[in-house]
Amino acid sequence: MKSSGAVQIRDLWVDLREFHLREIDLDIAAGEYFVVLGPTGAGKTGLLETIAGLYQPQRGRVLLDGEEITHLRPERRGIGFVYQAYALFPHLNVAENIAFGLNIQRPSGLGKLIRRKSAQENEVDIAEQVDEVSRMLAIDHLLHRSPKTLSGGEQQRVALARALVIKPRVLLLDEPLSALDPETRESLQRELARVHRQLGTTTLHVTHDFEEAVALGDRIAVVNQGRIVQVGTPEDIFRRPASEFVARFVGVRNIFAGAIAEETDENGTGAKTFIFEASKTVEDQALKMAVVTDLTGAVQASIRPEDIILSREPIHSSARNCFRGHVMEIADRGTLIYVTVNAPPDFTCVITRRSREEMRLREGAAVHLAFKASAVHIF
Amino acid sequence: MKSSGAVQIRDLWVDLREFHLREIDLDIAAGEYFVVLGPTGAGKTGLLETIAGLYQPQRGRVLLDGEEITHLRPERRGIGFVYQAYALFPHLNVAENIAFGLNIQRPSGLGKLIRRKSAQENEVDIAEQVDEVSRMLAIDHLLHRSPKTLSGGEQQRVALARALVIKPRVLLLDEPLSALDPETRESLQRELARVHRQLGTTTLHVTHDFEEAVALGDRIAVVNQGRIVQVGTPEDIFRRPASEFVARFVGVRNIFAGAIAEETDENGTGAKTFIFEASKTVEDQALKMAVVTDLTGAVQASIRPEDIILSREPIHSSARNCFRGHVMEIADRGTLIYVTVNAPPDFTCVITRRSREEMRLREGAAVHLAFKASAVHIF
Amino acid sequence: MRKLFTNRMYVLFALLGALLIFFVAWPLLRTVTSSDPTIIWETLLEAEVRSAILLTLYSSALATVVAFFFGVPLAYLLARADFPGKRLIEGIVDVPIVVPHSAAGIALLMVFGRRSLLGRAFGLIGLKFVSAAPGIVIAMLFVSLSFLVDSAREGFEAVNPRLERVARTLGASPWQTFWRVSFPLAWRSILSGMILMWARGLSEFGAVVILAYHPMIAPVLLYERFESYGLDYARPVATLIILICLMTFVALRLIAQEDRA
Amino acid sequence: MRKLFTNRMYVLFALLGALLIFFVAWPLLRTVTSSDPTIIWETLLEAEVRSAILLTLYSSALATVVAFFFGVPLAYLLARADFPGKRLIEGIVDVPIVVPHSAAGIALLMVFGRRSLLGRAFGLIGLKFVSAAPGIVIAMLFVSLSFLVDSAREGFEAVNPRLERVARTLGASPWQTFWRVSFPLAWRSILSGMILMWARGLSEFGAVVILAYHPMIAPVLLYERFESYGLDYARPVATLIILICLMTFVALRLIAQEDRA
Repeated sequence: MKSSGAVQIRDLWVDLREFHLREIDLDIAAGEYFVVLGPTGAGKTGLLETIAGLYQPQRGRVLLDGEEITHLRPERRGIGFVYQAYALFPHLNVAENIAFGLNIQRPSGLGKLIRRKSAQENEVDIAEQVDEVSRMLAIDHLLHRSPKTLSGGEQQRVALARALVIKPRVLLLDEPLSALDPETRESLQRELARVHRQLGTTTLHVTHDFEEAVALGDRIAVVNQGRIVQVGTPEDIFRRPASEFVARFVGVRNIFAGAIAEETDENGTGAKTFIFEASKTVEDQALKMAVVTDLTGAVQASIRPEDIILSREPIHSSARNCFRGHVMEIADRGTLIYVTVNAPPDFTCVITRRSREEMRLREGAAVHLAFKASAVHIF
Repeated sequence: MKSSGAVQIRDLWVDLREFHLREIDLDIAAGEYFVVLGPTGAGKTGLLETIAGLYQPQRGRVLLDGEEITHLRPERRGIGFVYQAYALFPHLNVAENIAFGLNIQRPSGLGKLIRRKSAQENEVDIAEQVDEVSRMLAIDHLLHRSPKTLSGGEQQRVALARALVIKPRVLLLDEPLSALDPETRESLQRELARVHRQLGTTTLHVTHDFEEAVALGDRIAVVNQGRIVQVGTPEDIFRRPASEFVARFVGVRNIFAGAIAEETDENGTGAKTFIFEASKTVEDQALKMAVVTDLTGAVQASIRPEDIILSREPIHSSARNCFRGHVMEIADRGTLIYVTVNAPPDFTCVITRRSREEMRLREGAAVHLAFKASAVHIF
Repeated sequence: MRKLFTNRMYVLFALLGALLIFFVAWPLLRTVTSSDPTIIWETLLEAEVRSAILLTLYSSALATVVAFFFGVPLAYLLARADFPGKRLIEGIVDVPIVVPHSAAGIALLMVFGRRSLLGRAFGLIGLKFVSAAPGIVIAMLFVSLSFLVDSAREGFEAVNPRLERVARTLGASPWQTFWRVSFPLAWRSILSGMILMWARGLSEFGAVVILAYHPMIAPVLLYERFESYGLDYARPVATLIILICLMTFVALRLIAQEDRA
Repeated sequence: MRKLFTNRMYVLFALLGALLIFFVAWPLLRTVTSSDPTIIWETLLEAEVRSAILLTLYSSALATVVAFFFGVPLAYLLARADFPGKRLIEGIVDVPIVVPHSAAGIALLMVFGRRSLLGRAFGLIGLKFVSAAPGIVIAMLFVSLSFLVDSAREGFEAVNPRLERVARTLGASPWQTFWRVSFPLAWRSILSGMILMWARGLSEFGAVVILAYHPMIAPVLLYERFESYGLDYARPVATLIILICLMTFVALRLIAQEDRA
């Protein structure tokens, strides 16, 4: 049941009332799980629909295994599509929904009458394929139900089965988890990973949820306002966002403007220092931190909240950057607690509920911050 | 501008097509920020609408400052209402929306003609009040805009201003943050807390989001299927859920069935031990853990994931419960990472991305777990 | 969507649909274009034609006003309230659309006729229906009120009930809530229902011809001329009537269009 | 909601609305109940009445079938496609509702009459419209096709376009997508549009009376009897027609109701 194709997109431009895509270039390897991440309204659904052939691009080409399919009709592409809101056929039961693509490919009408026997064999064959895919997705007990009697998670499994049963070369998932409640989302997310491991179908998954992208994607492309702004592994995107937009979108809270200065320490080895722009007014006391970077000049620096160690006592550790400050705000998020510390620049750190209790942290308390030079991302 | 009333609800029953409320008893103090937490469809909106007088209960009473208002018409109650989807009047601009309640109370028609001068004064007065509340909510630059041109967060601020300007004795908020994107949600959540601090209006806030409830509520009532299942401070609910439903709803992952046994240690002091039900089959090796409780017999135990310390090395600490196990699954959620460890019972722990890297945690790795006896909640 | 178009099914559908459009548009265009403008002008100057047209416009407007007072409250109830027999009431509102208008005329004649109870009661205050303007109004009201009630009901249904509930919590009585929230928000639908009803009233023939042949409204005049003098004499009147109807119809469309925007 | 009811505004609205309902229901009830069942039975046995009723049912059914073939494709295009002039086409579809039916009859006579181009062309293949059954079908088609097209268009609009797109990605051609997805899902709306159109065709009088007075359809027969013999002779025919229309109407409602459930 292995079947997967490589997708290449070359300089794609699409203009439609609801969205615009600009200069899209993507290379998705056969068998890859590729996630397109971006805010709502960034044109992500439109990108998938263009790849499926439901929209024609103004410019550019779409290639599947090196073969141009830009102007091929959607029904000839062999691309599976799953929409956010399931889009099951309400007049068909679950089994008929799943078998839809197989029934279409079967000779119908006159052809059916002439080759009556082969048509019967065909039907048995279809039933077997429906059975197989529905067992894989654990929906074989629902086959005779009507879609509208199913829960959201079950409906999405049926939609997935319907797309998979035609053995698509590429599977397009348009925010497949967004309409589900958190618990179902988590279980279906695991299912998606398992199905991809099992079948190895090239998958293009679109989402606005960063955690989902990190959990599933081999690689991630971040899109904003119809353009791709960064492509990389989850680690790349998370650690080394290419722009402030990406940094904010993936949840980096500490973003500072400043400049890089080179210093030579007592041992004679050169080290780079980041000078906070905000501190420039206090000339003699320019606030700075040690960083690791190749960049120079005016840059931006970011530190992930969980990379900052927070303590009531001064910290003596290998961490190169230590600051002292006061707790400005404590934001309780249940399991996690976000603490804003004014050093003077405001750093946001994240601690667990337990740590908070152990430290007896209150607003106004004096605290120490520490983080490694390598934890600072310069861009 | 202080005005707040105490709300008492006595044995309230409401039966409607969409929801049912059963035996609701609540005491909300004047000036309290009270959160009603429960899953979608638990009848939370219906509870608010009943308090506002939009539905009549089948049974029971609603009291405001000790005075019965069960059968008072909604327009006489002085209760402000904010719906999840804003419900702004689309035919009025922002200023007119906010002034709606004030204009209603103004003499109209004939009364207006007779007392022309006082009506003019009245209008100036209304404009001042609208100004004041819109400055407080930072929407004074939007007063001449039409609601449909505003963002979700701005619309919700207008809805809040409209409810506050009539100086309600009680403010009812029906999932006021659920329709917003995460960033706006956070900022409006802070705003709600600030406004409550500033005005001290008794607030009844309904939500399905536990983090929101913890961040805002002085006290929380958890409802399920139309009944109140627990009332308490956020800490109570979080640490000492009264039932498995509450525990699961507030995100406790480690819930175990078992029984309490009393043991006497070498010093002669009695200690309570929890014996896991799952381990009963392995007679000689009954898995147990130290707990602090007054209960005996068959109970359930829960441990919050963040209360478990995870380590590659054996842990020597004051924590009374230590287990050894293997990593079964690592679920990456961006900032947080959930690790399932089989000890044999499956414990779920939460660690930060940084800890994971430092520990070089992989599936299958041997790890040690430790947690305090007091971290185990028995119910 | 535009590109989905370039398939053969759409071309076939467009051909079939075009035939139907042509079938509607051609007779109307043909009638309007084949009449000499000077003859139409002369026709318009005839006292009989003018008074028939004015009577038609006026009677239909009166029927619409009556329907507004009774129909808008009914529409609001149908949109908001839940009561036993609601389905039946909804059915009764729509019945006039399917009852043949000549049969409707007979039914009205039985109730409002000279010898009927109501006819005699109204006769005492000097109001007679048969062969009189009030009869025309009654007939128009009967056959066209469904349009106003249905349109107003859709308008009220489109108003989020939560807006009304919020208004109540802000201190508005049910009456204030209706006038300050529900009615203004449903107003466009009500207005377009009124125009549609008025246009439908203008075009009524079957019920009026039975209840009040005289005084003559325009459609009856047209029929009279056709019967007495033939097609060529009826044509200018037909052209005039079609033009008036098309104009009101365009106005209706423009209002509905603004509504969407 | 139920309790919101107990306010004075709702009581006032209910009173006003009840008057309107009464105005519609009473004449119909009165007509139906005041006729002696034996007379109605005798009327039904008259060959002239029977053939008029059958001709009415049959002609309207034929008009509906014609409108199905041309109108459903048109409705699909209006629901799915975006093209210049779409507003105009939508307007033309609805024009017959507002054109007075006697004027519509004149317009059709001008295009399909004996001396007209089309009339002569069809005459060559032995099809004549004036004073003939085809004329009745044409007249009914003209005045009632709007109902079918509008209802079918609403049906297609309610079908999520994503269902069609998914079908395409599953290998269905546009044609297969239409027959396996769009049409079955819109079928109830189409069916209820067909029944409404048929009922509306049954009730047509004005256009038919001009285009084809003979052979007589039921509403024309009713008018003829009223003109020639007076109310008492027309009443049994009116009762029969009203009963038939009410029955089809109830069927229509039941289908629409199932649709909602």
